[in-house]
Amino acid sequence: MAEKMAMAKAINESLRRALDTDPKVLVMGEDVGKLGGVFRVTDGLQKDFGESRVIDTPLAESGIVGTAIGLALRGYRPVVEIQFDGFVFPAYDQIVTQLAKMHARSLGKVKLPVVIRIPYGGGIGAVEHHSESPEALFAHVAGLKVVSPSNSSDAYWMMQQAIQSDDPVIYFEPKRRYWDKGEVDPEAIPAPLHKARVVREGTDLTLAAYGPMVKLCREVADAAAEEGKSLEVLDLRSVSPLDFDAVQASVEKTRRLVVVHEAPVFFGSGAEIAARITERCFYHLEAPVLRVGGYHAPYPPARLEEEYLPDLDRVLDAVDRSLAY
Amino acid sequence: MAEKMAMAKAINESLRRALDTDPKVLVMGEDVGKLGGVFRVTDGLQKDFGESRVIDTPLAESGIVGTAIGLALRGYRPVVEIQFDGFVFPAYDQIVTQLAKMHARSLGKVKLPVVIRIPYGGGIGAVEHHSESPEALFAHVAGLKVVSPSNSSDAYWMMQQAIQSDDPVIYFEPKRRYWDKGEVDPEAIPAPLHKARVVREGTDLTLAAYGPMVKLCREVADAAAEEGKSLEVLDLRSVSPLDFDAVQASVEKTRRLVVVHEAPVFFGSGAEIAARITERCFYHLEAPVLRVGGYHAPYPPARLEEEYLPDLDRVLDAVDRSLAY
Amino acid sequence: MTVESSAARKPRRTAAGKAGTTGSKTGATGTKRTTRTTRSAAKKSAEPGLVQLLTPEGERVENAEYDAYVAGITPEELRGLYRDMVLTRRFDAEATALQRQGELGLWASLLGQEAAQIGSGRATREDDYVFPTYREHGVAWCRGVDPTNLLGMFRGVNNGGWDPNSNNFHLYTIVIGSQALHATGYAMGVAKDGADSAVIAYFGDGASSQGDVAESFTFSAVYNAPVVFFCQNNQWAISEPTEKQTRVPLYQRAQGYGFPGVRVDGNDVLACLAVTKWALERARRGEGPTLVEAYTYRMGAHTTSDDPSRYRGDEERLAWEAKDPILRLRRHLESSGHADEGFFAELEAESETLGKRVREAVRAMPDPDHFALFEHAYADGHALVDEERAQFAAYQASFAEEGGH
Amino acid sequence: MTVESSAARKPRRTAAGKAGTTGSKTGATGTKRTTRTTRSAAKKSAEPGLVQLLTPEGERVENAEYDAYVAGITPEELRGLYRDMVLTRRFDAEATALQRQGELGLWASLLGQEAAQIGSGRATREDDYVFPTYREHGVAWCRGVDPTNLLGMFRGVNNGGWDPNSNNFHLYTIVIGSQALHATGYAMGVAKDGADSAVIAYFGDGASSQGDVAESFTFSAVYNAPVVFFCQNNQWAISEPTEKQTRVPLYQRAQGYGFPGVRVDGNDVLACLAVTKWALERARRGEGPTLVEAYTYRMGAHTTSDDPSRYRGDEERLAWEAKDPILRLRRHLESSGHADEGFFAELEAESETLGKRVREAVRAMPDPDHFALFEHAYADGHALVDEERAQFAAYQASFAEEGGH
Ligand SMILES: Cc1ncc(C[n+]2csc(CCOP(=O)(O)OP(=O)(O)O)c2C)c(N)n1
Ligand SMILES: Cc1ncc(C[n+]2csc(CCOP(=O)(O)OP(=O)(O)O)c2C)c(N)n1
Ligand SMILES: [Mg+2]
Ligand SMILES: [Mg+2]
Repeated sequence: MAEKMAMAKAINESLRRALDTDPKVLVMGEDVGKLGGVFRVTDGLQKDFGESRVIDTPLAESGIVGTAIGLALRGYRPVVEIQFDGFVFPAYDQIVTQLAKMHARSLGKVKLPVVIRIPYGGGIGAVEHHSESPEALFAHVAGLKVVSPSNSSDAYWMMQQAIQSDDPVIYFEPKRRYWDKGEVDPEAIPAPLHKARVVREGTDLTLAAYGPMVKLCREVADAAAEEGKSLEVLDLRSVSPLDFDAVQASVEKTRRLVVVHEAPVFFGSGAEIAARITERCFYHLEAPVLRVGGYHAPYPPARLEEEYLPDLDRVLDAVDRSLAY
Repeated sequence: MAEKMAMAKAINESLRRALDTDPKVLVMGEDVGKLGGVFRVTDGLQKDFGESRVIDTPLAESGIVGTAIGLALRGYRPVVEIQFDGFVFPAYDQIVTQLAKMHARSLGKVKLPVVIRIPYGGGIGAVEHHSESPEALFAHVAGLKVVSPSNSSDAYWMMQQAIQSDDPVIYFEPKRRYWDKGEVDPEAIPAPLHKARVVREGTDLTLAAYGPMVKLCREVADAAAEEGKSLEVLDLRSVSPLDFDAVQASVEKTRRLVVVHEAPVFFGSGAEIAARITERCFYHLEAPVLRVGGYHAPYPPARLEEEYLPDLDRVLDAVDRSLAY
Repeated sequence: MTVESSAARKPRRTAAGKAGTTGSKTGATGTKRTTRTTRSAAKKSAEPGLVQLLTPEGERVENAEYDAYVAGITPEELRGLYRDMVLTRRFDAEATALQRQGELGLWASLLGQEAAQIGSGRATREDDYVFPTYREHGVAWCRGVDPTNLLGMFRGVNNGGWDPNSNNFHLYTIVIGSQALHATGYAMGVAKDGADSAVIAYFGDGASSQGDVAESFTFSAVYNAPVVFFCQNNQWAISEPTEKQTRVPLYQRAQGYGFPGVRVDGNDVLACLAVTKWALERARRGEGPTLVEAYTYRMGAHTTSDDPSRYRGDEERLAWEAKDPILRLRRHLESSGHADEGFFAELEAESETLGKRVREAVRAMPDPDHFALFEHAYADGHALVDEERAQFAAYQASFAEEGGH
Repeated sequence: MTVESSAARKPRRTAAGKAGTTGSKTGATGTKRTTRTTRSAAKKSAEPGLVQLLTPEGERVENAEYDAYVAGITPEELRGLYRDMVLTRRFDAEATALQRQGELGLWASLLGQEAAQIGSGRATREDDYVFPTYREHGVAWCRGVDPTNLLGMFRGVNNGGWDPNSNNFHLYTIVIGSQALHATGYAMGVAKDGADSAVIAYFGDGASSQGDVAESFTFSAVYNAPVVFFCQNNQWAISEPTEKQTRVPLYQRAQGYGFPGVRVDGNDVLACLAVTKWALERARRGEGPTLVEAYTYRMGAHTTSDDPSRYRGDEERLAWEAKDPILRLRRHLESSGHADEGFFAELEAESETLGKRVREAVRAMPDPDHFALFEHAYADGHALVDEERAQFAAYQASFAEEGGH
């Protein structure tokens, strides 16, 4: 039953399945209908499920998330698309003060099963606001769950699970991996949504990443292997909650950890992972947890993004620095 | 010349001085005029400087920050008040995508000397959205500077410096300290805006804090002293940039660090400090950097905030845990 | 109920001073203008925007458009409206007193806005859904929410103490304007379901400036959502008069979005009832959103933390007291003979009972369990919350062991 | 320049099909409606909302309100407008071609919107300030911004390649609607300075839904700021027709905020010039904001990444081609004898030169220095940036040392 498909297609198929099986599922956002989204992730869905299930919205992100909340209050399960990472901020108030807090505010009486899809990250040579990685700004906010798949199969299954979740889920799609193909088996039994996965075993050092950086870390591990270094690669999959147990288990074995993400290092996921893993593994670590990520500067114009984004060399450099301790 | 005054009054005096000396300085926000702000921080300013310098705005935070940006483009230096921490989010888009990035976007041609004052933090028994500590959500964003005074003198001088800064500054006011009195000398030579200060010397462990938690940390140090423990207390003063050099210097001496803030620990300032200081002081640290802060839950109703907020016992507990390594 | 409305051209209005003006002087010159208006009150067309069915003196005036919506109202129902307003005011006063006594951390009084809230609240049907701000105690009353439940958040024991779905009355929302979008989304859902329920969103004059409210106008118009935007223009957003939010009357905002806006005398419970019914029925019929601006007055402070003497004078308040919503209906009940002394006396007693019940309920309200901190952050759980809960438990337990602190 | 406008009641309009309708069918039925309108074009009052001074056939029509604003226009100025539009279109086409050749990462074409942009842009005074979206290449041209500067961000070498204060032309803004607030704030500053400059903010039909745009209406009205909101309704926000943003014509939005809104034929450069001048002069006179809706059409794709065939048919485009802004003025210049073949030929040559210059300039545009990453994050520096810059330098240097990579 498994089929090879691009990540964008895997998400499309997952949305299709959800629309098909649960009449309460809605897809909404700018250009998600006739156009099928600027990345075609919702391609064909409006044609097949109609305008009342797959909704082209006015150009107003706060309005999109705010009305999605209202629809969820009415019993719907909206899957909202934010067109690009940099355009989520007009909706930030609704996400942080309403979506994240209504379950607690109502002492559990109200559930808001809203999924917010955000194509994120750089590497596609885009103009400003189209390449950012704002996941830390959501992970810090209690009440939200934050996930990011790294491959087609996870993209498919994590979307199923996000839609089924009774909590709001911010679903970050690594847009530069949209066209990467991978197996999707719609009859598989998926791993739990918030568990990390060891995607490559190793003994000398752990690389932890999620979303777009997992592929890079695998390449780094390959390159390092050629130099005789055995790196373990963890696909974290979920940023909130973070699967610290998995990281701890790996670090207790390898004694070294490098965290890689596209987002700026300062106050990024790597900080939280480093802080907590250092606490948990204080006597195991042979080196401080190192972080590779974006610099403390606005995401640069496309012709500079190669310098800004973690790449093979920069991660290898961090690996070397760690191993040098 | 020095005078004892409450922190709210110190900020008021600082704003007054800025309005007085620089005709380009404006004060704007909801209720800042006739009412003088809900905390009276802008008390009397409209009366003395007129409605065109001290501006009651419509009830729309994005509009307030967005027009402040426009005013700054015209050469003004607006000091914007957000009425409470929880109400900054409607302005978040303007702050993150415009205010923070315009200097870089314009390759330095455009400067936006806008100060955003945010009374923040809990401990005043308020209703929802009136007690939050969102500083991490600003520190992660390049282009912004983030500071928080802990006492009247700093409140006065850091406001002067924030207004003089050509970068946007998010100025977090620890509202529960508004009524605490301290010396303010308007003729002093202030410390640099982004430098931490050792407010109590010690040898056994460093407590690092800013804003409302500095006072608590001093009390902790007093209590610990009674038990024979010598704690150094650092007032970080600035969250972005963070004065890592100062923390490092202290930790190289004490070999132990506990970071205290009201904001949730997860993805909070403590994570960044722990990660970087562990990297810088890997061989000095006798214990992992520990963090004391809010839990990963929406800020609770007032009758629970004592459990939520770091207090003497919780910090002492962390101190003990650190010393036990 | 249209008998009283025959004397159509007598001077009878002191209430509607500001209706139809540009709003640019709202507040400051309240008294003077009221006086002027009283003198020229016979010229009904001078205030074309304001819908009024009861004068401040309690006289019923005809209104071709809206009479139908209260045509069948019985004396009993009229007394019911009166009772609602009186009990709501009593509850509100009790809450204010409880705040002074330290039992509540804060209270946001609805004093003066009883007619706007009871009129609109009673216009809703059980299956309609209401999205309030933080001041809709009267609407909550109409929806059958136990008033003591409203006090939890002001006491600081919770952030919302009722199940929104029990009475189709959403939680109080503090972030100004955000609920307008929730209401719109909910209404979109109602339409999708093919139901003929309607949704009503409350917000204030200040809130009208928020982008979220504008976006809710856009979304509701584009999707033709069955929602009524009920704006209580109580003249003030904390210390700012309405002229800081708009230079034209707020009800006019709607037409630029393609749906009707109406200004109703917010101190006239009958008019509020009629206009809201009309708007809700439009929604049910699939005619989409309506904006109702209830022109009223916040007679008290913004909240118990506020000191209005810093920004407004007593004259304004006095002028509005003459238009008191409760007094007005009382006069009407008395002059029409629809209520007797017995009714008023009984209601007085009922008020006292309510006050006592509220007082006792608040005092008996337990503090939340400490572990409530971790209870509802997530519906499906979160590993970090579990971890922190466990740490918290161990920490708490350490005191018990030590026996200290 | 009012001589042509004597034949006032001849059928002459194919352009204004949708003006004055509710906007609820915008787009889908473009051709049909145009046909219908052509037939009934003599009934001028059928499109009360649309200001037009030049018919699609290039005939000058009278307009009592706006003629005055172009009354003194000389043949030379008219040729100037034509030249502006032609060169802008040429530049735009060159940029599109450069994107196809891989020299630019993206291009947002203004094809079809030349009249809206040149008309409004030429209405501004040197001391006025302009806040564009990302598509105002024609306005940039009018402001004297070298067109090659516009290409930097689309090539990916910068995020804004000019000094906004050199030409009072702000940087392109990508986050939809946010610049409307900047313009409003800037205008508030102008008023504070007592200057008589005006400010103009550009945005699209899609942008009209953003809360920020609504808030800019509120702020500008309340402070009576000298700002003109110039909305180019080009019928589409990427794939969404205007009916997804509003159910009434957008210019009507303004009245709900208390200032005038006007719909102008956005393919008529004269009308755009006149209406914008009028609005800017209102602003200068202290009469506050105005909303101008330029009713036009995005003839190309949203950007070079877009494929409009997925969401709209060719007929619509064909219908709008008949209203082409450049063709229209050419007809007028020809029929009025204000331009001869020599002029057109010379302009053709100038176009080619411009194209060549742009091509060469882009190809020669250097990539930014790697350290530019750290250069402008802050005006006053930031310790962490310094630290990261130093680390980056060391890291870069390590390759040089190794001689590798
Ligand atoms: C987004 C946001 N900004 C600011 C506040 C602080 N605040 C609370 S009530 C209020 C005034 C509200 O005025 P209005 O909308 O007229 O409602 P009213 O209080 O008069 O009923 C303000 C500014 C808030 N709660 N939310
Ligand atoms: C806040 C935000 N949301 C979404 C986008 C993505 N986006 C870019 S252009 C566009 C459509 C804009 O339409 P309109 O305002 O009509 O301007 P036009 O492109 O037609 O000139 C969208 C949705 C954006 N740039 N900013
Ligand atoms: Mg109000
Ligand atoms: Mg458009």
